[in-house]
Amino acid sequence: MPDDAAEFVQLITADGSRPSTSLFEAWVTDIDDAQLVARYEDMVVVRRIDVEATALQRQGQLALWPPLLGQEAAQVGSARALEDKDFVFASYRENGVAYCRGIPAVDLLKVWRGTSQSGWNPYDFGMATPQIIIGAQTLHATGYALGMQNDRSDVVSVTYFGDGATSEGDVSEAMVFASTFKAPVVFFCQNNHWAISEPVGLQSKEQLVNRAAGFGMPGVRVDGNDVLAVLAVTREALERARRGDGPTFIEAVTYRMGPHTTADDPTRYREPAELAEWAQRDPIARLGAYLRSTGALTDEVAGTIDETADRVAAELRAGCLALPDPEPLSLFEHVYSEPHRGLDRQRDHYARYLAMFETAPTRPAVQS
Amino acid sequence: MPDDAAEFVQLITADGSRPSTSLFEAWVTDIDDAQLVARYEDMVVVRRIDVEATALQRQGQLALWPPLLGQEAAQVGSARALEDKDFVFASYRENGVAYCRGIPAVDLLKVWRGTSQSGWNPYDFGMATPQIIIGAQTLHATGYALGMQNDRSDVVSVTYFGDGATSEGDVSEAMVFASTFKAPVVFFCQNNHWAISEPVGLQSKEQLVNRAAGFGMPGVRVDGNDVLAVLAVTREALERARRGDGPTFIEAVTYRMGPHTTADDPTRYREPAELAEWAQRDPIARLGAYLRSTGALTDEVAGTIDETADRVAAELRAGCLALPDPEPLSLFEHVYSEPHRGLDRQRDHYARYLAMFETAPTRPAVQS
Amino acid sequence: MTSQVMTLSKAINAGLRQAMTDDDRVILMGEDIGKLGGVYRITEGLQDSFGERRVMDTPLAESAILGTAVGLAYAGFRPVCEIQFDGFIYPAFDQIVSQVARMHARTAGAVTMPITIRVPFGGGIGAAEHHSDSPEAYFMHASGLRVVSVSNPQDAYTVIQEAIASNDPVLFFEPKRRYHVKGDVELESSGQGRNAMDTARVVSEGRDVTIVSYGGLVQVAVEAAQVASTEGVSVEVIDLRSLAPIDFEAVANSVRKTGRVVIVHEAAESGGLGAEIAAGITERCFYSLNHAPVRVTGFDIPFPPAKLEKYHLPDLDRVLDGLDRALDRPNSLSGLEIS
Amino acid sequence: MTSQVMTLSKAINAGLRQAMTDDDRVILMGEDIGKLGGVYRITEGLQDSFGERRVMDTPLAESAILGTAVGLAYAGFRPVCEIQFDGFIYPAFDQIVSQVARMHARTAGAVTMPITIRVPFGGGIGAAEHHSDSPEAYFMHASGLRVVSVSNPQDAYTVIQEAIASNDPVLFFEPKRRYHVKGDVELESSGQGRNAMDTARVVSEGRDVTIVSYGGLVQVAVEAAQVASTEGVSVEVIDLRSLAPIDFEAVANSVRKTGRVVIVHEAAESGGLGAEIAAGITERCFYSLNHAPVRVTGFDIPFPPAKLEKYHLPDLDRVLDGLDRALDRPNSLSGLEIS
Ligand SMILES: Cc1ncc(C[n+]2csc(CCOP(=O)(O)OP(=O)(O)O)c2C)c(N)n1
Ligand SMILES: Cc1ncc(C[n+]2csc(CCOP(=O)(O)OP(=O)(O)O)c2C)c(N)n1
Ligand SMILES: [Mg+2]
Ligand SMILES: [Mg+2]
Repeated sequence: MPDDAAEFVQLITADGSRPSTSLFEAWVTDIDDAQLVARYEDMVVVRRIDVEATALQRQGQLALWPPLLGQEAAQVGSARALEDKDFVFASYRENGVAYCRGIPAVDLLKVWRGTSQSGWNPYDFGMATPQIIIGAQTLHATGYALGMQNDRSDVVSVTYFGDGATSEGDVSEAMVFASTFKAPVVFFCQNNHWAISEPVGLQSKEQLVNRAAGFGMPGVRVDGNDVLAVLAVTREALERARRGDGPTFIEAVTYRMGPHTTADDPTRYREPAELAEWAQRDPIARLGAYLRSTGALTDEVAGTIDETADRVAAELRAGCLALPDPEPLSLFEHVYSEPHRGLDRQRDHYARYLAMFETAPTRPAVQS
Repeated sequence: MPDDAAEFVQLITADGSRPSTSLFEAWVTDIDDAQLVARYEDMVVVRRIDVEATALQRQGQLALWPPLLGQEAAQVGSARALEDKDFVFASYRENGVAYCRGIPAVDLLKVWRGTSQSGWNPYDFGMATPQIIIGAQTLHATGYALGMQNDRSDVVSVTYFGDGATSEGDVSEAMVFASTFKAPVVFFCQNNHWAISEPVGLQSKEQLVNRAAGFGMPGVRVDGNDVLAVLAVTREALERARRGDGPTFIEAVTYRMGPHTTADDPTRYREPAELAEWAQRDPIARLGAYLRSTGALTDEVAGTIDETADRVAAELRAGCLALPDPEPLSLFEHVYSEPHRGLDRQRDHYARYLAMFETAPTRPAVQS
Repeated sequence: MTSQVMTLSKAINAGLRQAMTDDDRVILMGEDIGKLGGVYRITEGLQDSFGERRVMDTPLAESAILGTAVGLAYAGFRPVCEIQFDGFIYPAFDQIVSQVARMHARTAGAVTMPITIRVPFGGGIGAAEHHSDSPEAYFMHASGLRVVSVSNPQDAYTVIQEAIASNDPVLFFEPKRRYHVKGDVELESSGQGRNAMDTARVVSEGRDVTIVSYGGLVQVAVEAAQVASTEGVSVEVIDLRSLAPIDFEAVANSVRKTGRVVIVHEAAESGGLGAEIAAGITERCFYSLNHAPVRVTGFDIPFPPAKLEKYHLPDLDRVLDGLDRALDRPNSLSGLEIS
Repeated sequence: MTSQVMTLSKAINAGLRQAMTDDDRVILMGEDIGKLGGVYRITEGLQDSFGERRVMDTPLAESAILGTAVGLAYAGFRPVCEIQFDGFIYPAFDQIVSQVARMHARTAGAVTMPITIRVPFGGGIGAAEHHSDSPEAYFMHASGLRVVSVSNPQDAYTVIQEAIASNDPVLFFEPKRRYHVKGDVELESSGQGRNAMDTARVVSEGRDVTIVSYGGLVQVAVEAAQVASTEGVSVEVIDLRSLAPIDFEAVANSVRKTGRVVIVHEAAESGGLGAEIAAGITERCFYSLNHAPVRVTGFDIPFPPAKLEKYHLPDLDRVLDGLDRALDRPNSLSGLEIS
C-alpha cells in the first residue's frame, strides 16, 4: 500500500494531525482555518452531489454515473489552486473539479441523462467538457498551453487523467510535446488504483510519477486524499508553468471507493479489505478531524455545510427532472458550423418525413 | 556533444585505445582479436554495401536508399550479440543488422527497387522485413516476446528504432506492455541525432535512455560507434531477457553521417562542422586503429577484407540488375491467405482485360 | 445434435470457449476481459478455465493490443482481441490497417495474421458518447481485412469460431443491442466447413422487394417484413453476415427476383456500407432494377446523445418508409410521398 | 489581376503564405516543415518569414500533432497540420474522427475546430510502402469533417485558403504526382466568397458520357476524353474538388444529360468514393441512366510495390475501357467485351 508519507507529499495525516514538517507547507501559508473549512465544504458538497447523482441513476433518471467517491481531496485541492483564467481538460470523473470551476451541478448530468453530449460552454468556466476517450484530453491541454504560450499569456492549462490512462500513447505523446516546447501545462494524474477492473500494477510496475523524469519534466507524488497537500503541490506546478518553466506531472495517490460507474460491480474483482483500508484515509473525515482539533469545525458549522449540501442536492434533483428532451431535428445542429449541402439535404428530408406523422394514423403494433 | 565517455558505456575510445576500465568488459572476455577482426570485416562490408546501394540509386537502379553510414558499429555490435533463434523487428535502416542475420544483400534492395514490399522470409533469418511506419515494430517485437514467454522458450526479440521514433505513442505503449508482462524484448534505440531534418533535441530534452526507468525497465547508454561496447551492453540485455528478468532499453549514441535517404539534402538543415566532428569518431576507423595497435589488422588482412567487400558489392550490383520485375497479376497474390470472392473477381476481370491487349492494336499516342 | 437456447452474448462466449479448447494457440487479449469477464461478460469464466496467459488483461492501450497481437501472430499464436467499445477502436487504426491488414501481402505470404478483432458495436442501448459507433465501413475499405457481423446466437457461435479459424484477419462486429436476445444454438455446427462467415443468409423469402441488412438491424428488417406482409407486400430479408467481402451473388440473386432493394444500417449514409452495396447491386442488376437502391441509414452526424438516438437510428417506420420508396408508392403510413 | 505560372506545389506554398499573412492566428505544424520546408518543400521559406512559433517542427507523433491542434483551436488558433505522407495519417485517426470531427457537435457549437489537415496523397511516384495511399474515403465517412482535393495550381492556391478560412475541419488532399505540374494562377482569386472548395468543376463539356474524378486522376480523365473524342465520343469531365460533401447537383446535372458515368479514383474500389458517387447518382438520376455507373479504381489490395503500381492505378487504357463499358460498346481498343 503506497500510503507511506515518506513516498509522497502529505501535510495532514490520515488521522487528522498536521506535523508541519514538509517543505510544501511554504505553498499554503496563506491558507487559514476558514479557508480549510471552505475546502471541507467543497468536499462535502461534491460528495453529496455524487451520492445524489448515484441515486438518480438508481432511480432510472440517469443512464449512468461515474462516482468520484474517495477522490474529493484530489479534485478539490487541485481545482482550488487554479485561477479563473486557467483552463481544465479533464476526463469523465472530474465532477469535483467542475464544481470548483463554478459549473452548475445539473450541467454535469446532461451527458449521463443523454440529453446532450456535453453540459456546458467550456469558455464560460475555463473547463472543457468531459472526455471519454482515455487520455485524448492530455493532448488538447498541451495544445491549449502552446496557444497560451504563443499569446504570451500566463494562463496555465491543467489536464486530469487516471492511472489507466498513463498507458495510452496519447498521454506519452502529450508529455513529449509539453516537454519539448516547455508548454505551461500541468499533468494531474489521479491514481485511484483502478482502471475499471484492472489494478494500477497492470499499467505500471513503477510508480507513475517516475514517468515524468524520462520525459524531461519534474514529477511530484502527493497524498491525493490530503486536500491541503494537493493544493500545495498544484500551486507549485502552476507557478512553474506560469513563470515559463514548463510542465509538471503530479501523481495524486487516491482511491476509487465506489464502482467504476454505476454499471460496474467491483466485488467481482477486488477485495473488501482493500476498500476498508482506504476508508481509514477518507479525505473528508481526515480534514474534518483536523478542523475539529483546531476548533474551526463545530457542530454548528458542520450543520450549515450539510444544509448547503442538501440544498445543492435538492436543486440537482429538481434540475435533473426538469432537463428538457432535445428536439429530433437538433440531431443536425452544430455538426458543421457552416452550411453543408449533404447534411442540409438529410435534414430537409427528415423534417418532411417527421411532418408526415403529424397527420398520419398510428401504425399497428408489430408482432415480434 | 554527448561524446563524453562518462555519459555512456565505452570500451574502445574514439582514437582506438582500450582502457579496460569498464565493468562491461566482463561481457566480452571471450572476444579475442580474431573476433574483433571479424566485426571489423562486418562493418567494412556493410559500409561497402551501403556505398554500392547508394551508387545504384544514383544510377537510377533503385528508387531510394536509406544509408546507414556511421551507424555500422551500433548495428553490427548489437546484431552479433544475438543468437540465431532470436528475432529482430527493425525499421528501414538496419541493413547492417540484416547482413549479420545472414540476409543476402540483394534481398535488401527489393523494397527500394520496388519489385516487392519486402525482401525475404522473416522466418528464414529471424528478422522481420523492414518497417516504415515509425515505431510500429516495437509493438510487434513486444508481442513476439510475449509469444516466446508463453512458449517458455528462451528466445529474445530485439527491436530497433530511431531517436525520432521515441516520440511515437506506439513506442511508449510497447514499453508499457513489455514492462508489465516482463517480456523478453530488447529496445535498441539508435540515437543518430537526426530524424530527417529534426535534431534529437526536438524529440526530447532529456537523454533518451532516461525514458526507460519511468517505464520500469533498466536503461543503458552506450557509445554506439564502439562495436565492442555495443556488443557488451546488448549481451547483458539479452541475458537479462533470457533469464526472465524482462526488457531493457539501450540508447546507442551514434550519428547519421549521410542523408536521411538518397532523396534528402542534409545541407539544408545541419552544419558541416557537426559532421566533421562525428567523422572523428568513425566506428570503422576506430576499431581499425585499435586492431592495428594490437597487430591483428595488417595491410594484408585489410586487403583481404576489402576484397570480400568488393566481391559482395559486385554480387549486389549484379543481383540488383537481375531482379525480375513482378508479373502484373501478382498484384492479387497474398492479399488474403484464403479465397476471397471480391478480390478473386477483380483478378479474373483484370486477367481478361490484360488478355485483350495481346490481340489488340496499339492505342494511338495521347496528345496531352 | 446438441441444441441449446442461449443469448447471443453467451453464444459468443461458448464459441470462444470451443475455439480455445480446439486450439491452444488461441489467446484472448483486451481490457477487463479477465477477472471481470469483459464489461459485457463475453469472456466470463474463460480466464478461470484457461489461465491468465491465454486470457490476458492488457494495459489501456488499443494500439498496443493490436500491435502486440501482430507479434503474437508472428510467433504462431491466434490472438482474439477485444476492443471494449466501437468508439475505442480508432487508436488502433494504424496497427489494424497498416500492419494487421498488410503483413501477409508485405511478406509475400510468409507471415499470416490469424487475428480476430471483436468489436461490440452500434447504438440502441442509450449509451454515452463513443459507445454506439458503427465503424465497419472503415475496415471494409482497408484491403487485407475481412469484416463480419452477426445478428443471432447461432451465427454468433458459428461465425466467431470461423473467424478465429481463418488465417486472415477478421473484424467481428457484435451488435450490442442484441446481446441479450435468445435463440437456439446447435453446438455441433462448428468446425465443419467454412460457410456461415463467408455467405449471406436469406432470413425470410419474398417476391416484391429485398431488404439487405446486418448486425443489430436485421431484426428491424424482419419486423418491417412482417408489417409489410399485412399490407400485401412480400419482402425478402437478407442478413449479410460477411461485410467484406460482400456475398453479392446472394444479394444479386434476390434483387434480380424482386427488382427492388432497401439497404439498412446504423452507420452514416455517406461512405457507409450501403453505398458499396447499392453500387455493387446496380452494377450487377441494372436491367432488373425497377427503382434505385434505397438506403435507410443513420444520418451523417456524430452519434447523437442517447435521448436522440431513436431518431437517428433506422427504426421500423423508417424501414417501412424505405420500402414504400423502393416500391414507388406513397408512404404506406401517411399516404404522403417524399422524394 | 496578377496571374502567374507556377507549379501546384508552389501554388499551395503561395496559398499558405497568403493565409498566414491575412490571419495571424494561422499556424503550421508538422514534421520537417520548418528548416527543411517539408519533404516536398510545400512550406519552403515560411518559417523564415513567420518564425518558429507559426511554423512549428513537431516531434514525430501524428496523434499529438492533431491532438495539440485541437487544443490550439480551443485557444483560438487555426492550425494547419501537415501529415508527411498519406500512409502516416492513421496514427492520428482517433484524434481526427473522435476529436477534430466531433468537438463542435459535442460542445453544441461552443467550440469550433478550424483545423486544416494537409495530406500529400496517392501513387504514381514510384514510392515505397505507405507513401502512396489514398485514404480519403475513411474521412468522407467520418461525420463532422470536410474533405477536399485539388488537381491544378489554381485550385490548389484558392482551395487551401478556403480550407484554412473555413471554421470546419478540412482534410486537404494534395496529389503528389501533380506537384510539379505548372499552370496559371490568379493570385487575387482568394478571399472573395467561398465556392471553389464546395463545388465541383466541369473541366470539359461533353454529351455522351461523364467522367467524375478528383486529385491526381483528373488529368488522366482529360486525356481519356481527348482520345475518346478522336473516336467520336463526347466526354464531360468533372473534377469533384469537394469529396465530402459531394456536389451532387453538378454531378447529377451532367449525368442527366449524358446518361452514362465513369467514376475514376486510385483508392480501392470497395468502400471507396466511387461507391458513394455511384449510389448517389443512381438515387438521383435513375431514370436518366442508360448504364450502371462504372467504377475504374485501384484494386482491393494494399498499395503494391512501385514496379506494379502502373497496373494497379487507373491509367488511360483502363479509363477508356471504362468509358466503353459505360457506352455499352466493345472495348474500343481490342474490340473485345468484358462484363
Ligand atoms: C480509448 C479508450 N479505451 C477504453 C475505454 C473504456 N474505459 C473507460 S474508463 C476506463 C478505465 C480508465 O481508468 P483510469 O484511466 O484509471 O481512470 P478512472 O476511471 O479510474 O478515473 C476504460 C478502459 C475508453 N473510454 N477509451
Ligand atoms: C508514422 C510515420 N510518420 C512519419 C514518417 C516519415 N518518416 C520516415 S523516417 C522519419 C524520421 C525517423 O527518424 P528516426 O526515428 O530518428 O530514425 P532514423 O531515420 O534516424 O533512422 C520520418 C519522420 C513515417 N515513416 N512514419
Ligand atoms: Mg483509475
Ligand atoms: Mg534518427
